[in-house]
Amino acid sequence: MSIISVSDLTHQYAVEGREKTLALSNVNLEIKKNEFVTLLGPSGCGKTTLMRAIGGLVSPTQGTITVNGKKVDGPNQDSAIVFQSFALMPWASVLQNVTFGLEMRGVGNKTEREHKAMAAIAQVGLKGFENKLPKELSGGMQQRVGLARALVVSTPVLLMDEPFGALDQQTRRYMQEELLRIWQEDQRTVVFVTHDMEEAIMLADKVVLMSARPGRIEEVIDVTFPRPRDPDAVERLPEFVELKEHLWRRLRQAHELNAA
Amino acid sequence: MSIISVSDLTHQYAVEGREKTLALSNVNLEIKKNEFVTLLGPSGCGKTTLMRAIGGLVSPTQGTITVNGKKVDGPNQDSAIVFQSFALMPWASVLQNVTFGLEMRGVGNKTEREHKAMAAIAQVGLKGFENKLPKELSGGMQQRVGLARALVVSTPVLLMDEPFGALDQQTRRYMQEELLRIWQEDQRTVVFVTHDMEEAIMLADKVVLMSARPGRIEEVIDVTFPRPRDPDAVERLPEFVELKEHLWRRLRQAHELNAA
Amino acid sequence: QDAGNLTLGFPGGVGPTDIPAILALQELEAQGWTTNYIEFDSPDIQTQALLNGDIQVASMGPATVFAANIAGADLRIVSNNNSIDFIVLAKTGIEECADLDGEIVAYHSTGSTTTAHLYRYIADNCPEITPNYMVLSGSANRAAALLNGQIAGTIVRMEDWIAATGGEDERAKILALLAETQSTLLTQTIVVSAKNVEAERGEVEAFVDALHAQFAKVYEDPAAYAELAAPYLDGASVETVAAVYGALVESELFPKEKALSPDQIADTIAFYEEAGRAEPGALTPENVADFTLADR
Amino acid sequence: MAGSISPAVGTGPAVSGKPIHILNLRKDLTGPQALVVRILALVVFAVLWQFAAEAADSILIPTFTETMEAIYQTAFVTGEIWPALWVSNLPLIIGFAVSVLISVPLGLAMARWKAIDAALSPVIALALALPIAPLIPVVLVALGMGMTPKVVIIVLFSWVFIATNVRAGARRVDKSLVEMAQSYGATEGQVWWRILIPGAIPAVFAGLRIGLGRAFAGMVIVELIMLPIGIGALLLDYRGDFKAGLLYATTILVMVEAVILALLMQALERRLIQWK
Amino acid sequence: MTMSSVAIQGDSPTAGFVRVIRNITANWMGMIVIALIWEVAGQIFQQPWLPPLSRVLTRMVELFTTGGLSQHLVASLSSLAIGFAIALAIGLVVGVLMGLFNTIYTALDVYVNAMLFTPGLIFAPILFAIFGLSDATRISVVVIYAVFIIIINTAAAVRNVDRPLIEMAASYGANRRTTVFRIVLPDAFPLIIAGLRMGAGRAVKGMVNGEMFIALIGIGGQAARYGKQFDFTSVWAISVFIMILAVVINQVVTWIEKRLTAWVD
Ligand SMILES: Nc1ncnc2c1ncn2[C@@H]1O[C@H](COP(=O)(O)OP(=O)(O)OP(=O)(O)O)[C@@H](O)[C@H]1O
Ligand SMILES: Nc1ncnc2c1ncn2[C@@H]1O[C@H](COP(=O)(O)OP(=O)(O)OP(=O)(O)O)[C@@H](O)[C@H]1O
Ligand SMILES: [Mg+2]
Ligand SMILES: [Mg+2]
Repeated sequence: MSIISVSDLTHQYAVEGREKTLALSNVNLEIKKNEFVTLLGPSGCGKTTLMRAIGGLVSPTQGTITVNGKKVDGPNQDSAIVFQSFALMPWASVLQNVTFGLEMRGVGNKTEREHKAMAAIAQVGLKGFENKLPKELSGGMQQRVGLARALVVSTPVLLMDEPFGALDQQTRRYMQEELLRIWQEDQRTVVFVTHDMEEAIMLADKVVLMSARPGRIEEVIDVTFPRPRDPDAVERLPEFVELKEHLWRRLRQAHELNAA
Repeated sequence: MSIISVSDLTHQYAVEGREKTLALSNVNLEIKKNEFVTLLGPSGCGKTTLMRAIGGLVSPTQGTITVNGKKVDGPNQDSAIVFQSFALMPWASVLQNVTFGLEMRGVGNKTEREHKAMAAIAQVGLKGFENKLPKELSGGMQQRVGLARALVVSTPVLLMDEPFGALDQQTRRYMQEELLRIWQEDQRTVVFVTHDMEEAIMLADKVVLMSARPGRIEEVIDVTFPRPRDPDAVERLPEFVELKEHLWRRLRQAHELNAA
Repeated sequence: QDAGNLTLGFPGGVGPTDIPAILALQELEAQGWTTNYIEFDSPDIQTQALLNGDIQVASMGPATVFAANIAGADLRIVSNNNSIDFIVLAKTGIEECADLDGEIVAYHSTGSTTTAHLYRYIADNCPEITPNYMVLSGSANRAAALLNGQIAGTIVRMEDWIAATGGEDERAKILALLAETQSTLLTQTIVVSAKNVEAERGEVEAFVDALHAQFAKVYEDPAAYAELAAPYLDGASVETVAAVYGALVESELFPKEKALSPDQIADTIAFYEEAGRAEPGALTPENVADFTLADR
Repeated sequence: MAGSISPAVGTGPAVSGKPIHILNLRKDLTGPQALVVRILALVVFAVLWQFAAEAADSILIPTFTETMEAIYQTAFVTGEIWPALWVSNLPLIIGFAVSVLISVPLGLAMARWKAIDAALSPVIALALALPIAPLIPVVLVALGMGMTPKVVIIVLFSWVFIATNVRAGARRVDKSLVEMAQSYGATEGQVWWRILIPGAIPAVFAGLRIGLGRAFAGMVIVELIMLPIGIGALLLDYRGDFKAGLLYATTILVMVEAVILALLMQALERRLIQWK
Repeated sequence: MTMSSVAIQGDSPTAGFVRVIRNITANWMGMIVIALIWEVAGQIFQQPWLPPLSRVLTRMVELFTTGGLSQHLVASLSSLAIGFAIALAIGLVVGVLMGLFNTIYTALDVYVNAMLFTPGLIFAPILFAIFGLSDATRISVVVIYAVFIIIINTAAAVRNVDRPLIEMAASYGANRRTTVFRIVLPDAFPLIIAGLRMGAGRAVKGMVNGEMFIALIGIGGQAARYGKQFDFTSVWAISVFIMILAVVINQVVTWIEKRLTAWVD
């Protein structure tokens, strides 16, 4: 009953005339419908690559990926991606950037789309910035525009690459709560890359731990705290602290820097 | 005896034909020589703007800034900046990007510079990636290249805009330790923007808390834990936990989302 | 008389020698014709316009007619427009042909008509010299270059020389009037396309008649004619134009006979054969000229 | 609190229709494949030319086969083309070099400083439209007959295209890179050498290619209008003698030379912008 | 209320006027300087080929009022407008196709460049053979002059579009067409405009040259005649007029560009 199934995935970047880089090696991963999975791993271990492969933006050197029962061989309408580099259209206002996804999927008419988009913009705390251009926003604000764009289209799968990386903790906490709420209401499957172990545990049904380059899956940890979760409460649970310590130890082992 | 002195700083972004944005309003700040100051505040509150003003990249609408006794009226040799958006030259290899700063300051000859740069690259954990191009690196790796470039030039002032934002916690912790070591050895003044409260406390002599737009300085908190600090130990101090709680509360008050 | 319809083509830049043709058109217009004239920048495009029937008659040099016919076109000279009006100019200090030895002498381009005439002049008068030839297109340009001291000698059309100097200038002088020595050669003729000539015979005949009526008027009173002509020559004063017509009439450069002389055509062909611009025997007076139109 | 996002209606499973292909820009065909495509294009062009010319049946328009034969003649039998090419190329090279030396810095300066851009942009517009051809007599009278007027006209023909493209390219260079360099104490010269020029390289090359094209056109036009030596003289003669085959053969050989130069430039460009 | 506070408020007509003047001096400084140098040099050197600007301008007015230049103007400008419109349509379509499809690019690249390198005049006989003595010939010369540079710049602009944005659009299910209209064209817009700018300049030249080198007609034909008569003042007068025309076109393009590209830093 997996909605995403990655089997035997290997990816090597081969830029013509340059040295090759093996980014992923033999990755196997099964993600069930409506599961919330977080990806954790050292910098440069291939998280973005794995994400992009699931989204169909990278055609892997080896192995297959199926999403929603279909083999992935290009970008598809089953997943929406929040990009690590934001990928905002510099010529379009915040509102236009957010409606873009809806438009591409042919959702409703213009007014409906704008209505939805306005709600999403407010949700990410950017009310009043609808008509600004990306260059007029701070880093964190840009990131939230990209977030709103992905949230507003209702794809079964949501792929998020460090979506809260540029946010302050307060905004981040608020966004986490929103995300969980949306996820629970709409029943979506979320793959979420993060560097923050607490975040990874707090949000996840499953934490996937990756090792340093070439990226492999080290361990998959089930997180069974009851839902809905209250972040402040969860943080104080002894199991939470224990899990965090465990991850910390594992990451330290997996870490390329310590290997060097 | 301040090395950086910001007085009465107000900045308004005025893009022709567009609405104006008041980013900073009446900011006053004194930073002493060799101090480690962290800037904390909600997304979009003007941290980057303040940083860029100190670095001379933004000429503020009002108020004056002096660095090292000289009035800032343009980019200057007293400060090195780590950019939130990395600002790597896409056509240059990692090594070339890192030597760039040294070259601009006319440090040593080519071999010396490369030698220094290689050391810095190793320091940020990118040994073996010297000849890669930025597009061949992951987000976190790119960020570390920008970091190495700033670390390797020995300016009295180091301005760092979320330098560890894209790093996993393990790498981040390692980089924090490195940064503290370098700072202590070389005696530099560091202004460090972060979203991570723990990081802000751990590193700082002084945490500067900013309020939401238009950015003002809410509170300046002295952090007096003895140095050298062992992050793992500091984290367990009751004063640390207390300080964190305090910041958390203040931030929540200052937060634009709650205001909305 | 039935009102006809006629378009005439010129090489670009109307000069005094072209005016009779324009005034002939005016004359026809006054009789109720619809007429028009177009200036072409290059002879090859003009030829094409003639072949396409965009224009019915054209004023062009025999060199173009010969070259086009050798290339397979079917053009016919039907009337003379003016005989050779070229002059050889030299800067002051050069007294005769032989003095040009080693000096800079400019001509249009290796294959052009004027160049052939210049070679002929030198071959006739001082075959032993080797001038330092350079290329400079445009008769008026060469006149200006000579006056500016950039070249020592050149060949130009008389009308350009007179337009530039009014006939005299202390910086240069006329070395030879080719009209005197090479007067049997044609330089500007009225041409039609053989393919279209039958359909337009009436128009062409009427035009040739009107043109020769204009020539007669020039000979009658060059000064009076200059006043008619001046408005068509942008910026030229009546005196200058009168001087040009005076010189042209004096040298009898406009044809006095309507009939086209087969000898003149034959001489002109021979001249180009000699100059290496046409295979001997490739051209005959009959396949470059139509005597039936003018010899009525 | 902000309103919630309700799921889109009617975008259920139906949305996952046909696969989407990512646009793959700049993935050039290479090797034999490219050759086949190019030759195919040439064949289509040649056939069209042949039929069109036969249909037009004009003494000024040669057929494709006539032209090819003429190329063979002028290049290998009479060899007429070579000395002419040589004579014409000297001013071309000098003129183009002068253009580059003027325009690349100018374009960069315009991209760098708003004031210069504002001051020069009308001048650029003027120069883009300045009709050079009618002014050739003016240039000749002013500068005489030697090499200078040719070089000047070639410069006049080409500089503005290089400047325009360099400006457009340098404006696309990430502003934060300039700031970065300045923050490291880069001098103005270093900002240019290390940031603006490398960043603008793709556009600079596009500009150089266009500029080279214009320089070629300038070379031919001066020769056609006023100083027919070299290629221009050949073209005038062939035109005057209605040797259409040779006329277009010469034209094509000039184009071939230009294309070869452009391809060499492209190869250099490829080496320089691997990072794209 | 003092003058300075009025200026800061920026609403009063005086302040608006001051701003306009300042804009004009800033934007036209280069031109004003050139004009002054020209005038002074013309007065000092008194060369026939460099008449002072004032004389040229006077002559220009003369040509239009008494010289009958205005009668040529309508015909010249309409062939320019039609020709440029056609060049624009062909140039953008072919350029975008070349930018998008690598096969088309490979097939046409060399030839389009070759055409750009060829002096437009060479095509005069061919165009004349096809269109004869009609306006179509002049229009086609304008097209030939302008179209290739537009094609080349458009193709280059499209090929350099930011890759992450294309991926983003694809991930939202944008099909090829939508991606082209919503991502590729906006991103390529600044460079395409640069091409149009150059194309417009070339079109004006095409108009002049077409009128000079086929049959002498329109304002180009007039310029050629004056050139042959060594009437440099008139040659300059017409050239200056054509340049003014081009600057006006350029200002229009700039105005459109500014409207549409506020997002460029
Ligand atoms: N376009 C590319 N070309 C060549 N190599 C690449 C490319 N993109 C990534 N790589 C390499 O692949 C490896 C994995 O990169 P990836 O971006 O997937 O890492 P990541 O886990 O997302 O890291 P981070 O947490 O820093 O974002 C890295 O070593 C990087 O150098
Ligand atoms: N170039 C610009 N033009 C107009 N407005 C701008 C510009 N840059 C920033 N702003 C505005 O100024 C305010 C402060 O921006 P700044 O980048 O300094 O915030 P920040 O504190 O660094 O935020 P973050 O933590 O998200 O990076 C924001 O509201 C933003 O919209
Ligand atoms: Mg990543
Ligand atoms: Mg910031």
